[in-house]
Amino acid sequence: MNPGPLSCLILLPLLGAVAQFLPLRRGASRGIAILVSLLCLGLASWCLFIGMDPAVGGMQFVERTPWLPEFGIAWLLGADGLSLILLLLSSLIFFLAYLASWKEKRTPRAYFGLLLLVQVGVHGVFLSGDLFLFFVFWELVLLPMFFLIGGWGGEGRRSAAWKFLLFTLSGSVLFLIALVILGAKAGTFDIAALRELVPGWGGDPGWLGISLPSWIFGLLFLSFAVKLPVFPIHTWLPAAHVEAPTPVSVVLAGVLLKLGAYGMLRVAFPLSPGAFQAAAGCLAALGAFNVIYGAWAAFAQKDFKRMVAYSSIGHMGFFLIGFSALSFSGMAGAGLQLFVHGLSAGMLFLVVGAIQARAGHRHLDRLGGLGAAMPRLHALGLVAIFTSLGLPALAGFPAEALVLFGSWDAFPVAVALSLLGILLTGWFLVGAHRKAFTGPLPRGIGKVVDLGARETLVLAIPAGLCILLGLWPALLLDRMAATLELLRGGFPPLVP
Amino acid sequence: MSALDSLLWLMPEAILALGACVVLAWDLVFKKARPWESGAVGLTCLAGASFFLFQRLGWGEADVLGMVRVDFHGTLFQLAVALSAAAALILEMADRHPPGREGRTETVFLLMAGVLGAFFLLGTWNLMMLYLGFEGLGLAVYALVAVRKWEKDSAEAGVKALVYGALSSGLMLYGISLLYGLGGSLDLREIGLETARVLASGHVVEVAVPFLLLLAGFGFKLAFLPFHFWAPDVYQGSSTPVLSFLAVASKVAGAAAFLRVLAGWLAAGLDGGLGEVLAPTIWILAAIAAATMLLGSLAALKQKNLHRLLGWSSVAQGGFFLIGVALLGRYGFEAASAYLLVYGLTMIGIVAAAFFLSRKSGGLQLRTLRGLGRTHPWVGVSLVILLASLVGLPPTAGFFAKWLLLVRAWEGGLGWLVMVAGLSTILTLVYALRLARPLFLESETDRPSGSNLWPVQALVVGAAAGVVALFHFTPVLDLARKSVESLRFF
Amino acid sequence: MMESLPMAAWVLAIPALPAAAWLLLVLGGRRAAPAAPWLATSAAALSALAAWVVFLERPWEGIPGGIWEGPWSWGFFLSSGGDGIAGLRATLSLDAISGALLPMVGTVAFLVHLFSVRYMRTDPRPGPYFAGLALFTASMAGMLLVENLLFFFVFWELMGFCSWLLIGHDSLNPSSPRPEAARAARKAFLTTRVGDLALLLGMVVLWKGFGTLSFTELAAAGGSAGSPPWLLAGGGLLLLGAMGKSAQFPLHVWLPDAMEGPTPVSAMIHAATMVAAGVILLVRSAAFLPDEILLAASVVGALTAFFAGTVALVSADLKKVLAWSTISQLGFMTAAVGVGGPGAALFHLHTHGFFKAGLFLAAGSVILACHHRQDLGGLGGLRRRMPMTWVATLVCAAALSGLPWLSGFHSKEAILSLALDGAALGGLPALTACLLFVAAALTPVYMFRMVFLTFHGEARSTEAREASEDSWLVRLPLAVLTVLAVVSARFWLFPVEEAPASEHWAGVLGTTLALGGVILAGLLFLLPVLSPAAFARFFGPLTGLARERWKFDALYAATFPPLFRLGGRAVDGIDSRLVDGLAHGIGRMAEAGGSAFRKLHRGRIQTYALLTLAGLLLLSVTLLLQGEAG
Amino acid sequence: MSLVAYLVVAALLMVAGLAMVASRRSLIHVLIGLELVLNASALNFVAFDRYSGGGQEGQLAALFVIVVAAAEAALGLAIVLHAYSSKGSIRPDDFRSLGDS
Repeated sequence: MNPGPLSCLILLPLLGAVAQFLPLRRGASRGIAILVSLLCLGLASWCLFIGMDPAVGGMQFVERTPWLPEFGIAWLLGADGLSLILLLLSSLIFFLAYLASWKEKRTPRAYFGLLLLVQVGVHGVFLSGDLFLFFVFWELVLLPMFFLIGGWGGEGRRSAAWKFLLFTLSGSVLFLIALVILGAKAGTFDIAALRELVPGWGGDPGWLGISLPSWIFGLLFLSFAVKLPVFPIHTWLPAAHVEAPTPVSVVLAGVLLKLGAYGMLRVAFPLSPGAFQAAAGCLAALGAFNVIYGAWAAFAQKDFKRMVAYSSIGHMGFFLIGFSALSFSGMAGAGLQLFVHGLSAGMLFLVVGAIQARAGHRHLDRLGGLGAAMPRLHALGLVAIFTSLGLPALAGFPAEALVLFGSWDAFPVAVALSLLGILLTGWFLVGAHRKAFTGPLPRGIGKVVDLGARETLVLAIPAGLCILLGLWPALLLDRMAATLELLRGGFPPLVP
Repeated sequence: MSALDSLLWLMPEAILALGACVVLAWDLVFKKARPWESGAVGLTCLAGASFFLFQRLGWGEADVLGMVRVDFHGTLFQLAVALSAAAALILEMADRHPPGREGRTETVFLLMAGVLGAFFLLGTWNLMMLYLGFEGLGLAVYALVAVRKWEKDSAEAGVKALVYGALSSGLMLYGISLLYGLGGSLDLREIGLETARVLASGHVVEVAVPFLLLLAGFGFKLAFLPFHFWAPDVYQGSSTPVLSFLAVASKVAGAAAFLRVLAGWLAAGLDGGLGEVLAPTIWILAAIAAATMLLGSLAALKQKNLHRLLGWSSVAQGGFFLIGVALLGRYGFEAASAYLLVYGLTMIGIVAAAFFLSRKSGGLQLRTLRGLGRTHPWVGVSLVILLASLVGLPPTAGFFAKWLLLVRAWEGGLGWLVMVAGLSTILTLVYALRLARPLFLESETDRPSGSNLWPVQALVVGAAAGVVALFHFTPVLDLARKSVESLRFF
Repeated sequence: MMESLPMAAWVLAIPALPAAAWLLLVLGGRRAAPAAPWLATSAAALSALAAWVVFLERPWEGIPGGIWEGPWSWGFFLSSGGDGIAGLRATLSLDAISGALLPMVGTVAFLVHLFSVRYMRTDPRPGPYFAGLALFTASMAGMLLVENLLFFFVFWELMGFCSWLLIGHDSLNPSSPRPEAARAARKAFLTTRVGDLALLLGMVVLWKGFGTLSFTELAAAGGSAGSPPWLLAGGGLLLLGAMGKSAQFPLHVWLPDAMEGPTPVSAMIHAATMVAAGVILLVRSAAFLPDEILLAASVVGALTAFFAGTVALVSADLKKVLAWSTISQLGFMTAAVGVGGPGAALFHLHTHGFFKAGLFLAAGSVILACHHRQDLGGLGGLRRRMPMTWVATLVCAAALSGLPWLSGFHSKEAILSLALDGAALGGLPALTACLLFVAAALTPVYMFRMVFLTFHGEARSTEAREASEDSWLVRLPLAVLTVLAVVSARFWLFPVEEAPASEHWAGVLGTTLALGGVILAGLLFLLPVLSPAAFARFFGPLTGLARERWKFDALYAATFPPLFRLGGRAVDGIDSRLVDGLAHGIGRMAEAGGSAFRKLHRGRIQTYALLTLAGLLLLSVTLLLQGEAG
Repeated sequence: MSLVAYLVVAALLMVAGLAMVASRRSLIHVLIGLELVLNASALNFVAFDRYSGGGQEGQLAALFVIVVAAAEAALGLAIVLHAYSSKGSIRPDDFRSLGDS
């Protein structure tokens, strides 16, 4: 087999992870991780901006090696606009996470090895053209993440790790059941082939009175909804995000949530568009509910990190609204939202991490005055906060605007309600800014040092991207457009 | 077939029988024999037997001396039993005995006798032969459990294994006698034909009662509900090497034999279009499978003793195997066989890792394992991989095996069983991680430094590498397919 | 296209230079701080220069449609193709409205920059301050230079961000941070954001209805649309957006609090940028807004003009008086659009920009001189010590009051005459006119009250006694703005609507009211003829109501934050108790099941045997029953 | 006598054996119960061989059963002896240190 760029994107972090078994000197672990992620970042950028043909919607750079032909399982990799954009995001986020873990002292080999394994899984999910392979990579994320949260987390890491594991695994089991059904019925796992095949099973009596495509959609959707996450199966998120160490929170929010969204876009919807359309109204309502619920829950938080964690739930609600409208604009907005939320949530976690590292805690009522003491953190934090609350000229706005415009036809009420969520998001984020950055420094906090060069770099890269994308969202949307059109597959936008 | 030919066909059995005698005699002959010597003899015999078994895999099929059947299925699982017994033997040799009791002769002999029993259990269509093999294996196991007189729980474990085992084998024997009455022969194939006739005439009870009695026997070996009661207690009370033999060799032998019996007995009926009549059988097996998976995993959740946890886990895994059995068809058996092979490999590794860890920590409580994964990363990481395989997480062979079973179950219309299996997978991961988590996420400083135990480490790492390598599932699937095909009745 | 390139460069320079200054300051960080004042100021100066060049060239004239478009067009969401909202393209475009307003914006912004150089000399964070000002300037210019509602909204929001940043500037002062500034900034941001989100939704509705967001196309399509419900909804939302930005009742609460920002920032917000955006939006959409919405605008505007005037009458703070006067004047503009005079509204915006900037900078000068003393009770007698400031305040206040020959007279007269014209219809338009005239009468009273209390009489504090004029950086902007307050009506080029019926009446009536107001203020506060206290008693509880801003702030403070906090606590409680509890409950159920099952395994071998036999019996019964059933 | 009679006797033997296993308070009695179970099967074999079988398979089987029963009894007694020496009791209920609490 001649590994193409996509295989390299998976093998590189895998090699990095295996290399952690070597007797390394202190510091070599992070060196390997950073090197690997830089290579991945370069490769992903090359694929996205130079290698791929943006006019083609389908899979490119395809690699196919048979694996278990009897069940139609193959090592099938491919990438299109959507997956490459998410790949760019994830390789960037991992790079930032490794940089942010520069000072990790507790068994760095294990730490970086596990993170690299997570990266393998994430890249694999984004690049799999075979559903079986998709699941394999999907599951690969589970255990390393459990150990990362449980091993390097904060006070409540134990229960947070369990919660993460149980929720995610329950989702995986549903996915597994869908795979079982497909294995029994389809004879192939090529997602493109399944897309032709599965909708044709509508006539099948199915099981318990529900048709097979609906079963598959329901199982897959639920399994992805856990990761997204969607109310009421979101409670793992605040726990995990809060307890995880900062770089891991960044990865969780920046990349892992995107796996669920990507699964919905790439698998759940194409395999059973009929069931999706039937459920679209509920999904949009769920999305709007998530937006408000997440924002409102965040509103009540005193712990800065917890607040950021809940805000993720709200942001992912926008994805759901835009996606279920099935209009080009809505889906483009949903896709962009994924990228943007990766940046903004990642940045917010980094900001909270920087605050915690200096103040020793992150309780908003006991913070203050950091803006004057740390102008760099303040400036970069502003970008994060205002991207997150959807200020135009930053990347959050084009995404949310596309969602709102694209979904109005189908779900006017959901769109109108979600505005309340935007208002609340603005409220609590500006309020958090006020509490943390303005006013006098509380007495408990001694001398604070502004961000060093490395920390600045970690925040400045996503901040720059937020501004760039806010002014020029076409940079990514151009790459995604053909893929989204193909995904929609000629489905007319939903109109009630 | 001449006697010489027969001997050639039965070379592995012969080697084992002879080897067992040699082991018994060794200490008598060589007065100053070292403790490890008998083990070495045993290992050599097992290696020789395995070699011939491996050869025999390619030899095709034969009925030897009218009683012994050589075919791919039997040979394959005999090989599996031999190898897993070898693993148990390695653990036994690595184990530390109290002064004055260094000799391993009894254990080695009993292991070999058990393997010999398993060979006959696996290689016959004759019910009496089957029963003899069953009892041979069983008696060896009872003795093995009780043989460490210096360990305080050995007597209780022995009593429980004996009473419970003898009870269920007695029930099975009663079932065999009824089958003899039904078919007028002890040859399963003939009984099968007669059974098909009986079933076709609508008499269900004549088949149902012996079926249930046979179920009791195999239920004991496989420890599925409601015949599982002995397993946690006996696992808890036995030494880790014996646990390895119980959980792998004995269990794999029983399971494979169960497949053979069901295939031989019921296939004729199934081929004759009696699926309708057998539907309740399928239903009952599926119900047992579901209950076993679910309750076994539930009971494993809060265990604190490593052996007992493994016992319950082994119970639950038996339930998964039963999914394939319950389908009563070629594809189901195929999946069950594949699962069995993967389970065997996984469990060898897990028990070896447990042995290693308990030796290092000097205890069998989960909490004594704290931090061992950090000091022994190879074993720790391997154990996590093996546990992932046990749970059925990719990228391990366990995932494929489980997935295949569930696919077959869905095809067989047992959708609800798929759901139950999914649920119990979640529980499985929970108890698996309760085992793995303290290895890495907690730390303990004071520990006696033990010997390096490298063969055990190699066993663990090798098994882990195996389950990862077999994620390329084709070889396992091929073996399983060939073995089920060799049962001829589908 | 080629020959318009130099013009395009001039046009582009207006927003691009301040934007570039912002970028340099942001990237430069602390190293750029010493250069920040002059960098931003020179960028603002060049931007203003470009604005004047463009103003004099008038490139939009002679082009069909009256819109000059830059040679670049820029696909925002998709660089090419795309249908629906994703296909939107941005262009640099200039029409009479933007052309008319740009010089005012540029000039005022430049003067504010200049003033800030002195005003913020001791501020420890000049970098962020001037970066904010530059971005503010750039956003305002950018907002005027796009003709698509969506991009308009982008700059609109950026201004909201800048005002938040600058109002809260003092809260980040490392040595003496003022938490009130942060609170005021948050209040400003959130209150305007309510309007902004309404505008966003309105945009979505209009997009659905018209299929376009270009102002020109909207105007063209709007004429024949009538007033279907969606247009009413969209228009109403749009009006709400404008009300938030332009601080119209009931979304006005943020503007007085915004006085927490440094005084030049107030000048910026009140004169040239932020609050102007709402009026500009209304003017630009007047062509397609249905009559009902316009009527609503006129009523809201008139009500605001009156109500803010009453509050200004009793404000005890120099800057607060100015803030309330701004709200009142913005009410005039909003009402002007409502009564069919978008041109008049713009005209007033234009003149108001100059004299309100002058007033604020003069107030800044006073505050600077009096070491941040700004309560009217502590000032007084500054006329002699600060003659320059006094003249500027006097002229600008006169202009604001609408005294003849000054710029404010012309623009206010245009609005009043239009209102009077409409009043003939009776009903709400008549009410509008009444309120506007009352508000016009209140204007001179509160303005000259402020002038007299600040500059005349005795100095009432040490700071006031020791005050003196500051450097040229303060005096130059004041001088320029004073001149402009007089003459700015002369260089207004956008057509102002004629109200033939009542043109003269309105002028006469307005002048009379203004003069009367000045005299009343003089009698009350300059000459001890009438007692202000007696006056206050005469109006009884109304005075108290006005002092408490008609209780709206209290009402909002008592409703929205507690309501939202309650909601937050409720959701949080549901999340941690119910939703999470459900998950935990499932876990506990599993554990309970496990332990119940484990209870069967207590170690008695004979119990095991019995249980096994019972199980076997159960199995046989089931199997036989199943068999029978089958 | 008919086959049924033998079968009934065997079944009774079987039930008696099971009852002993489940209820007797001594491990020796439990072992005897186990022997009864085996003997029930042996009786079945012989009876079936006599009434319906052709060759001597059933009788051979019965012989094998006797052998197995002997082996089982021997091993059983050995284990019981070991149990007695370690616990000092052969009451089945005294063996419950292994088990879930």
